[in-house]
Amino acid sequence: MHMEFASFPYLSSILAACLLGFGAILLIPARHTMLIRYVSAVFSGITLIITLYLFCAYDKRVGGLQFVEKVPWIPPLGIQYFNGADGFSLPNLLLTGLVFFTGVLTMWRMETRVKEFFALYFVLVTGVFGLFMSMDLFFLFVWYDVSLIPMYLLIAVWGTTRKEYAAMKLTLFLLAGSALILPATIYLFVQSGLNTFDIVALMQPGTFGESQQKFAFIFLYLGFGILAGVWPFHTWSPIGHVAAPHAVSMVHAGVLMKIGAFGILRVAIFLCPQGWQHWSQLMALLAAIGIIYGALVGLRQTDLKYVIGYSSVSHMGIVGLGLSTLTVDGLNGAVFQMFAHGVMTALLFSSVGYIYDQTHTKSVAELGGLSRTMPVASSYFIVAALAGMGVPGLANFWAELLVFIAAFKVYPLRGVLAIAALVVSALFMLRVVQRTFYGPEKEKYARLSDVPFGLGIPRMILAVVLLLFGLFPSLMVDMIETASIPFFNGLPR
Amino acid sequence: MIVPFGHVIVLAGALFLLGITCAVCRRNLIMVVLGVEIMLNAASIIFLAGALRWFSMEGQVFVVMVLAIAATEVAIGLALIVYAYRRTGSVDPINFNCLNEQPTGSQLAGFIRE
Amino acid sequence: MTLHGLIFYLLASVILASTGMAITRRNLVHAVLYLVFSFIGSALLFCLFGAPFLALLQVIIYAGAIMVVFLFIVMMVKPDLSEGTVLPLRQLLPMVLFGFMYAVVGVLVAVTDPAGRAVLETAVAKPTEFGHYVFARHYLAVEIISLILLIGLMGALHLGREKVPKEPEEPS
Amino acid sequence: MASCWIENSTLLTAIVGTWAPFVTFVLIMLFTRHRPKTSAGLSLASATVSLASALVLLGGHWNLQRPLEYTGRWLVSGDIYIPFGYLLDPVSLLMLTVVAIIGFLVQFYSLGYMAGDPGFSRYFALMSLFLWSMMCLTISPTLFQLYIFWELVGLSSYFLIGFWYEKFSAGQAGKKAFVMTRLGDVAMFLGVLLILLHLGNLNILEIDSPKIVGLMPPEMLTLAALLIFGGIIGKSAQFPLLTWLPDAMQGPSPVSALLHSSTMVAAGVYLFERLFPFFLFSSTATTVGLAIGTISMLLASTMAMVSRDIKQIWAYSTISQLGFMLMGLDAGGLFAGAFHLTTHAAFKALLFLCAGVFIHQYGTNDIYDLAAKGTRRMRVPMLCTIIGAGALAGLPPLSGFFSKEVILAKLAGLPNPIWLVAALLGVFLTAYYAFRPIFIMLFPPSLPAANASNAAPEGTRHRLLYRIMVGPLVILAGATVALGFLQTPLRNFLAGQYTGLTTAGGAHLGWLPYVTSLLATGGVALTWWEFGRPGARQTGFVDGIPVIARFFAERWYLDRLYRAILDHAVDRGISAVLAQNDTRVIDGSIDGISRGTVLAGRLAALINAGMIQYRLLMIFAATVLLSLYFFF
Repeated sequence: MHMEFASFPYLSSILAACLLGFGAILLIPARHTMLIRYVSAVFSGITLIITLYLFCAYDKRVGGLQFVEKVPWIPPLGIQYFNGADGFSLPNLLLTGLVFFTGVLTMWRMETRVKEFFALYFVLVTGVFGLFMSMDLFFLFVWYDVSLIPMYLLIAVWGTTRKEYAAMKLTLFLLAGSALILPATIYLFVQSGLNTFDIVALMQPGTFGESQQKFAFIFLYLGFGILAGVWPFHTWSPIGHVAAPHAVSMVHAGVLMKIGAFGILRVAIFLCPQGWQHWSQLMALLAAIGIIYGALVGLRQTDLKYVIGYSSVSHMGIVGLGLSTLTVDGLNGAVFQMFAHGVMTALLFSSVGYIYDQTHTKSVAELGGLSRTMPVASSYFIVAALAGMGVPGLANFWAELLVFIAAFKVYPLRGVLAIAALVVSALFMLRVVQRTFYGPEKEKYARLSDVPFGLGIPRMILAVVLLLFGLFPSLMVDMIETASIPFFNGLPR
Repeated sequence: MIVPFGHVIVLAGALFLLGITCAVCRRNLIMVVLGVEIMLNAASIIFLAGALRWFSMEGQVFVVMVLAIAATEVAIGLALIVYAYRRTGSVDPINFNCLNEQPTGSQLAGFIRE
Repeated sequence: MTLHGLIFYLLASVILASTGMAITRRNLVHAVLYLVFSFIGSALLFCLFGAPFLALLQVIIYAGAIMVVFLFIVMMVKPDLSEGTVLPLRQLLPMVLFGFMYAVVGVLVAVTDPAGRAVLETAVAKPTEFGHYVFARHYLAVEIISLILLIGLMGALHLGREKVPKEPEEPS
Repeated sequence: MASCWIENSTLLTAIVGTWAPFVTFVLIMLFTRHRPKTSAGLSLASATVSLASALVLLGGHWNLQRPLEYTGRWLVSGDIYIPFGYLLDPVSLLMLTVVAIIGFLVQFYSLGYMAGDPGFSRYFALMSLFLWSMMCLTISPTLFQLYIFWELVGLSSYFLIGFWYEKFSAGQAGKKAFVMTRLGDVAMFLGVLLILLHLGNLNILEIDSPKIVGLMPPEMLTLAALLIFGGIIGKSAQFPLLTWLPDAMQGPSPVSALLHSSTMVAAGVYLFERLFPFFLFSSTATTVGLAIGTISMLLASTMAMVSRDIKQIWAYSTISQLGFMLMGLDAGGLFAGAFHLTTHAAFKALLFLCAGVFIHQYGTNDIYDLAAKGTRRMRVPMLCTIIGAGALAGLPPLSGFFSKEVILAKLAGLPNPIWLVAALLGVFLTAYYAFRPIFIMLFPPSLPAANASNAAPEGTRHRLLYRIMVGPLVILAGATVALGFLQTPLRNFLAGQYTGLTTAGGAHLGWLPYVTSLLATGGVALTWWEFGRPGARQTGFVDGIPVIARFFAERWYLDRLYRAILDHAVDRGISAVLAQNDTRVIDGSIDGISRGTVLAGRLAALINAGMIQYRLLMIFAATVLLSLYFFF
């Protein structure tokens, strides 16, 4: 029984902040809604600050796992409370912090069951944070399920369109995913013979034979892939996006889908690299189909949130394509895309949230001419839409660029198809922008007010982040490289 | 020198079969309990024959217990029947299925069409 | 065939016949009376198998007490005697199917089991010996049985209370 | 770069000149949205800085021997290295100067044109954004950087076309422009990736060097060249992606002058100049380019012959002239293309700005309406229009004549005479359509009441705005006249580019200038006969055949075709099918699975019907089966 702390337990303090916030919200009587909001904002702000600090404090020259915390929990089963951050998880932690904080601010004006909402929201985010920092397979799985359950309640209680159906569908899909992951996890645990769930120990080359890796990989890929919106298991996500309240949509599209991709990376690819090589053709195929498919279906949608939902399917396809290329660039691009897409969709949903609160509709056909009434809200949406189209100067461009280069090298045909989808994605994003914000001002929306400064803060943060990483992509890519290059060098050739 | 042990087994088995037929087929709760009694009786017979076959008293001890169990079972079972009869006025077991949410045929058809 | 054998087959046919009659009677009183015959027959069989004490118990408890309780209940609930078919087909058919399988298995086991070929010898367990045996070796079981009887008593008392729940009648 | 960029005066100038507009953009968007005057001041100041730095760079490197290149690390990922930097050589310096000059003039002009518009600040912010991205595009040392800014100019074009977003058609036009150029950009991106795959980096100087022939198999090189040419087609509105440009005229006139005639659409031609040796390595690519340039030139000319919208006429002429430049370049004349680009930038900006003055004054785009309202009384803009149209038509003393001449000489040097014939036909048509609006406006059938008040703008403020607008016109008109005589110095200046390259010199045919000027004059004369002479019916010969006129006016039905493809094949075809697939097949099957699960549960529940006897029977059956299992 020995514990290992590299330094102050920053990672645990993130979780602690979430749980303290949760506890504090539970203790406040439900009628003090304003107090609850402030408490939520403060605690989520703390997590954002810590993640930001970690992102900056990570020593890129040393690389590897840093801020390690290791406490044995159930020694007979080799289960440890083992947290660590590396170049793959830090962008995602930062993303979670950003989306968490901005999500709280986005829901500032929500009035129904405020206390319960924020309490569940904190539980949800705790699970997400835990998953991104956990280096123990068992804990990873537990965090995965912790983040799924509140989702059901959040959608079913606070949602809008067909919420019960969407909530049930989402939960069933994700539980199906976890039903695939759990056996694979146990299989790996048993087959390794090391009696440990420690990912670092399990990922040593030679732990698993090739056939074992192939077997386990496909389970893990499909299980996490459902969460990552891999075609054809994506249909839960647009419906879920539409039904969920705005902040939950933000977390849902911004972070939760990343959990899937991150799980593929952290568990499936780390533990079964040979399985990865074996199945990469399939991954690339599904990803390429998803990219085109999502864009084309998005073209037909008439609900703002559905449009974003399908664009998410398309963009997550890019992540999948990057992961499938078996190259450093592909991994860099994929992780960068996770981050960029998370920020981008959060911004989109946040803007749509404001628009919906004002106009009480999400139908593209009913909206129109909003640029005149609410120029600031519109411009945030437009910035995010541009990022979604892969316009240079915003973070998504670089991620897509890296992925496309890598894909084009490895899978020329699928790469070309995926790149061609850029046209379609531009078409449908611009179509939405055109119909919603341009055109003559509509009478019924003439008296709506624009975003006040305070409510604009979350969107401003997200837009600035997009622009920052768009202008200085190496801030992010250098970080990811500290993890991706050693990972590749460690692979058996 | 009575009979081969196998013949007793056949007898007890036949009795048991009759008992279970009674318990399963008769649409009357009292007859169901009656069937159970018959089955217990069959068990007693085979116990006793076994005791004789292996010259061991254990079988006989078991028969005592079977008797006791049968008595208890009858007491509670019949009390239950009386209770049920008071509530519903019937002793037909088909009427005691209100825990089962049995869909009707039309509900099922509607579900399939959905 | 010895005399004992003859007695056995006689008793067996009486038991089976009266039980068969009992389970097919529409009138419950008749059924119970036939069953009394069956139980008395098995009490005699117990005697034949050398357990006079148990035969007595059988007569007193089974044929005497339990069957009388049945009769009481039959009188109390005044069951509807026109219950339709005595043995409805939808229950009887699967029963016959499995019963047949059961019979086949049973006969095969009885025939093939070498233990079944051993012929039973006559012997008697005197009540005194039996009592000694029970209380020396199985006192715990006796206690447990008494507890069970107690519980049965309490259960029957509880169920038999006059208080009828006030909820609306279940649809029947 | 970081080591000594501040000490290197050239680099410092370049950085300051290119990034000043970006700083302006950010400042305006963040702080001065509600202070239009400050915004305009900032924007104009940054344009001045850019202009000064461009001129300094051009002057300082007039005798440049070899290209100056400065790069710094922007992004490194795996084996992808993306630098950011500056490449200064004659081609880029010339383009930089053109961009800076026209950008400055147009911004100055916009002070008058856009005065009082609610989106004044936004306008200048977007103009600065455009200027920044265009200048960075111009001096890109790598294809990556070029591609990035290529996209960004497309973005600013999108915003500026849809500047008056409340007009639904403006937004539509912006979308159309963006998507159509995106189509070309995707092709270009693929071409860039193809080069990257073989070369390992995207340094323009390396792509242009002969060693690429050794690194890329010939068919790959052709493919890459064709794909990149696809980007040029999109950006320069060549056939078959030419229909977005006329629609782009929905934007404000200065925007049309700056983006959609002189600089942004010329970026395609510029890219060709940039990769000139690379394209010459593949004869297939140059032939295809020649064909596309020719087709676009003729097609756009026919469209311009029947249009009634003054801005659209100039837009079609832009397409046609860009096609002409591409012809010259594909024929192997770097100077030919670059020179025509420069002169074209001047006279086309002039034409658009003049059109802007008319539109601003009379509020209509229709040439017949303009004529009826009395444009001929606005003397200076009318004169400038005539000068610009003369240059466009290639009338002798004006710059257009000289630059066309160079291209024609190159085309004459080609073995196949068909290109030259097509080009000469183009010259004739150009002269015809260029002077058609002129004569219509000069000689309206009936003038409104003489001395109508709108002849001369009234009020001091109005007069001030008018003067602000007229100022750049005069400068551009001067440039249009003068540029033709700068042919030799420019040729010497550009001779420093691609020194290793030997191209077939254009044949010096003594008769060519005469034929050209004759054709141009003939075109003008025909126009005069149809529109200008007293008593003319003012209908062109094309209008006489309604079928053809309609065909031209409908843009050869290209737009209809694209619309139909988009609507029927994509929107109602593939997308609808896929959306149906999503809801019916995928969702349906999953809903079916869940329903099946519930149904199975119900069916299983049927066995446990709740009747005690069935349970008993089940127990008995299970026991029997178990005994069967155990004993046998």
